[in-house]
Amino acid sequence: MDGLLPDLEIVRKDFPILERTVADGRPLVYLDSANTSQKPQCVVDAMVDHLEHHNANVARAMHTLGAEATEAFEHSRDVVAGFLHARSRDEVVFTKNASEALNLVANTLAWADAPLGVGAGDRVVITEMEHHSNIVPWQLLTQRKGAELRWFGLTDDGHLDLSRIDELITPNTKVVALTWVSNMLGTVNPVAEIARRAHEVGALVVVDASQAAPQLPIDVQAIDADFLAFTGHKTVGPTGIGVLWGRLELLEQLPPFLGGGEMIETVTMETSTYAHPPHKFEAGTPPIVEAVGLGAALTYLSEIGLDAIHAHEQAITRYLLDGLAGVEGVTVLGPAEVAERGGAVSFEVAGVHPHDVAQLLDSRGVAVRAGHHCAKPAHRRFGVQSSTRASSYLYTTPEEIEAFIEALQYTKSYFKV
Amino acid sequence: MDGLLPDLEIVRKDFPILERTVADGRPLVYLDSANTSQKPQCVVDAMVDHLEHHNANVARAMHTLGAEATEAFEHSRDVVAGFLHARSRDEVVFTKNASEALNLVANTLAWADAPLGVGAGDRVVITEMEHHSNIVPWQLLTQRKGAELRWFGLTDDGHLDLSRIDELITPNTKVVALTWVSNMLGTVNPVAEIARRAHEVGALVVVDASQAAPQLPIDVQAIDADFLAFTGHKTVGPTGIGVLWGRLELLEQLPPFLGGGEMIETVTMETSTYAHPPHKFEAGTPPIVEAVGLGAALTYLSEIGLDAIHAHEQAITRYLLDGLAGVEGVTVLGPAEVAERGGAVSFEVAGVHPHDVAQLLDSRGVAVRAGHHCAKPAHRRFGVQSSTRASSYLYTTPEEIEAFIEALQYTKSYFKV
Amino acid sequence: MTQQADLDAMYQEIILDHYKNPQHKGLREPYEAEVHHVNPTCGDEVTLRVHLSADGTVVEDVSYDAEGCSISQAAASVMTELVIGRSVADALKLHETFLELMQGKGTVEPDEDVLEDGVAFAGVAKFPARVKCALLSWMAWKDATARITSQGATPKETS
Amino acid sequence: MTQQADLDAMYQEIILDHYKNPQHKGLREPYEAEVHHVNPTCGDEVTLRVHLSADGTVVEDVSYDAEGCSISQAAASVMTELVIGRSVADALKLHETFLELMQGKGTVEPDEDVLEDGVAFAGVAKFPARVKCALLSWMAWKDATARITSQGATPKETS
Ligand SMILES: Cc1ncc(COP(=O)(O)O)c(C=O)c1O
Ligand SMILES: Cc1ncc(COP(=O)(O)O)c(C=O)c1O
Repeated sequence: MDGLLPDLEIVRKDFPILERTVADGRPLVYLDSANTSQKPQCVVDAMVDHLEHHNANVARAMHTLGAEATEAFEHSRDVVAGFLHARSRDEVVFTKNASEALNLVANTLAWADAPLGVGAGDRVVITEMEHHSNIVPWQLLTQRKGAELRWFGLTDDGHLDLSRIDELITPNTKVVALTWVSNMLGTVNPVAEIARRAHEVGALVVVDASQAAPQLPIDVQAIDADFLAFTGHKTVGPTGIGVLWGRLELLEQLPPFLGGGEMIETVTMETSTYAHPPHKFEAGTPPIVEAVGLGAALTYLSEIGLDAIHAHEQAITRYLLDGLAGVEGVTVLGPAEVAERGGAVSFEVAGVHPHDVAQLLDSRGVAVRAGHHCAKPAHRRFGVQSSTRASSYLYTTPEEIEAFIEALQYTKSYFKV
Repeated sequence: MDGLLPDLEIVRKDFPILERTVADGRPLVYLDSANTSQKPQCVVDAMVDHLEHHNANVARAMHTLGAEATEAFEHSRDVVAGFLHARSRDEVVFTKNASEALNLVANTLAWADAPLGVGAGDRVVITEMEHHSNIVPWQLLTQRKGAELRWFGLTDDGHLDLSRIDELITPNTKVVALTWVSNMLGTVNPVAEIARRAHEVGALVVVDASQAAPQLPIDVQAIDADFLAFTGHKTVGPTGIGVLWGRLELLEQLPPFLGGGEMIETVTMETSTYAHPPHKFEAGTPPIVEAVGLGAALTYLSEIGLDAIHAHEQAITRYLLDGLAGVEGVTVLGPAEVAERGGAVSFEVAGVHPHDVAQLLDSRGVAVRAGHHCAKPAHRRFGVQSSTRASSYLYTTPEEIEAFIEALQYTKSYFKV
Repeated sequence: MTQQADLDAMYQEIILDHYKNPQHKGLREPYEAEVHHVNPTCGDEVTLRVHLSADGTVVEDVSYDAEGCSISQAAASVMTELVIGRSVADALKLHETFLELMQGKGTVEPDEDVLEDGVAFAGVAKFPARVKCALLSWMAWKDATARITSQGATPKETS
Repeated sequence: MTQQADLDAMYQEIILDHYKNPQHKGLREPYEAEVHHVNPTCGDEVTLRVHLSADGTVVEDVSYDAEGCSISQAAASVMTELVIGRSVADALKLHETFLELMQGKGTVEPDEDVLEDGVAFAGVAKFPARVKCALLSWMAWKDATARITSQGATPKETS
């Protein structure tokens, strides 16, 4: 099969969990990577080494362990900056996940003074395919500040409906927040083009790269975003860490988010002054061992190469879509063309509820997600309440796709549809 | 020595990092546990086992790995609820650290409606010995909402000055936020007594238990707090996780903090409804492997016994205070009586700056903290800009205290004071 | 037991029958309370109406509109069969018994004389992620009933 | 090198001398800019004033009040010795040279003809946590100087 990672079997050996068996001894077929990815040994080892040999608090500790921990932590910031092609390492803020990163932007825009602050009469534009984590923060912001929330609708084939972009992105638009790759439909959005239009009216562009970071090369300068968020656990890193990248001059201007240790310059009982970005937005002890893990994870992905990973995802996704096309009663939601999509494929099976599909697949060792995938509005748009989603990653093999399709046929026979 | 953990040598073997050497082969003497604690093997192993065998996203995944991960994650919530003697597991919210937990309360009180919300004319009371993480959130809240910030001063021997409590805690006081144990002075505060006074005027009581949780048995019902925060990395758990405990009826009434996946009930593009606590406050993928580590950590501490750990801390701290008393030119900040304090001891050395003290101690393998320990106001209160802090924990031995005192003598001779 | 056997124990014929032919489905009048419950994780939803006797002691009718998996749909169907026509007190006791069965992780032996078709859900108890599905409509029923008895609500009819 | 040797290389006699007898310390007039810099981690602080010649090309005076460790105190003292009386352009070049030395992790060989007593800080470069200490007053000086040259500020005297 063209496009597969050349050393796929070696890559798989890097992921200890793939040797697990489930469901009466069947090998695990993990097709839930858009939900969370599995971790290579090098990430686990980096975390263990840190905990067993270098653990200390960072920035504030001047002893040997403190210096080692600080160096490891800040090294990961460099790795992230490189991964995103950021202008400066100071543009990289560590958060607990992508959701916090997006909320950080929405919250500081609630408290910011003009011209950044969002207030009555201002507009925030999102899209109907956003993950709840890129919807609810903007609902809270606009509701609390008396601003207006609008959104791009979707075309029947799962793309953003850009036909009314001029009505949507207006001079009073302060923020355009959108996902780069949809976690439900798989759609890859034209973020650079939308950023260009948003900047014409002076709006800030917030890109949710939670699904893009694992599978596409990212260059924040090339897409000309103002803020970009992603999450560690989907890029073969640990939970407990996410990243907000922001243009430095914006991070400088925004008010603080959480207050506390490490984000200050000086504190009196009456008032405080704040450190410069990124520390200004990192109150309290940061996710240290998680940053170490994330640094190892992004280094691992970069060594394999994001282009190679993307090609692999495309090949596997094409195979998956072809396989699904051969199963009667299956309807795929989202773009039919693999070139326009990422590696998450949501579908319906006529007559069997997604829960039951997932349950039956699980009994065959195949792990998929069933439900609304934190994208209720996108499901509603396509007239469904929930769906089943199979999502591959760099460790997914064609044989696993075959096992999945076979299990799907079995599911249909089990439920006699 | 009375009070030491009976199996101290065995306990030490649980902590792999204690076998490390630093500074030209000297054994590590880690006296920076109030900054962050070291991790026992069982915590590292629990995390590794999770990452290598059970890693999946929680709540939303219905496959085998998802069920295992969810069970492990929610089991840790039970462990925390037990550790705190909470009425219900639903009162336990996982955050990224103690700082986020405290900010969560301050932020939701900014957006809450009456009667919970804090607005113009309301008062928030804190203390002069707070960590910055329990000062800055309240400064931001009161500044943003036009409320008033007041604080308990400190007596010369490092206690809260309660003499003017009636002037401080007034009918317009909405929140009293204070630390249970000071991270700088070591002082143990009468939280139950202050909670009683605060409740007489209807104020909410927020307890920062970041330094209490590692070394005192905690019973949120006995002290009658409304909210209590602590942080995983100081209780032999990993970074990236903290806990906010809150009374269920309060958590029910507060508006959401961060918006996103998992904290919703239903989402439309226009508006959303929210899940019940604790999920309402846990937007996005939670710190899963971190919760697993924290569960193992608190189980470990509980098995040794918080009473035994407290006794150990008292014995070691007494020995440390005695040792310091024998070094000329050393002034200890905070209570002289060990019964009134926790295991963090800050001090000055006449003629040598804390930075230089820490540097010299480090060259002897002794890790202490130097600086303002995120408690600038408390330092200012005692007329110092910074101090050196030695803080022990359940793995600290009397011999380590001796090594520390010896290194301190060496420091003085090095700087010829 | 193998997981395959567990699976077959969950997807009993009775459950699949109720799934394909749900009883008492559709929203009816009169009713004194209507509630809408959601399983936030998967999105399963139920809108459910309860009609009690004038003195509030007997479950006269339970009607519902639900979207969800086989387990949640079958549970709604079986639940209505069990509670309609029963005294509120008995129905609440039935709910308790069903709850115990569901939370027993497969260790509770169900009594067919009491739970009737409800015994078919015994197998669900081994799948923690699915217990919520089986309980969704029961919770909705209990909630609606509590609203009526606490508020002394009078029957509603659309005008 | 052993860490002990590294330590001795950092705490040179010259540094300890400057620490105990800081040069040019105390706030003086006239000055065109005063800045206050803090090391957020440890709390070390410096208040620093710069007085340039009327045409803004020569560093006439630098005065300061500082609280901090031996390294930060000695650095302030050495810095003033180096820049006072020099052209702004030369002083900025010196700052660059010192910065390179500090960020070189111990690999940069300092030139005593250029840095004078500043060479004593070569040993600090091996202690990343202390580099900030050595740079605090230099950063403050650069900041204050930039404020004057960018704003064309005129001398201030307290009335
Ligand atoms: C008393 C106290 N409160 C709050 C904190 C903040 O904890 P964290 O940095 O984990 O948020 C700390 C520790 O740094 C502390 O000692
Ligand atoms: C597109 C998208 N945005 C945001 C998120 C939120 O990420 P996290 O749950 O790590 O905050 C996810 C994943 O859950 C996602 O797929």
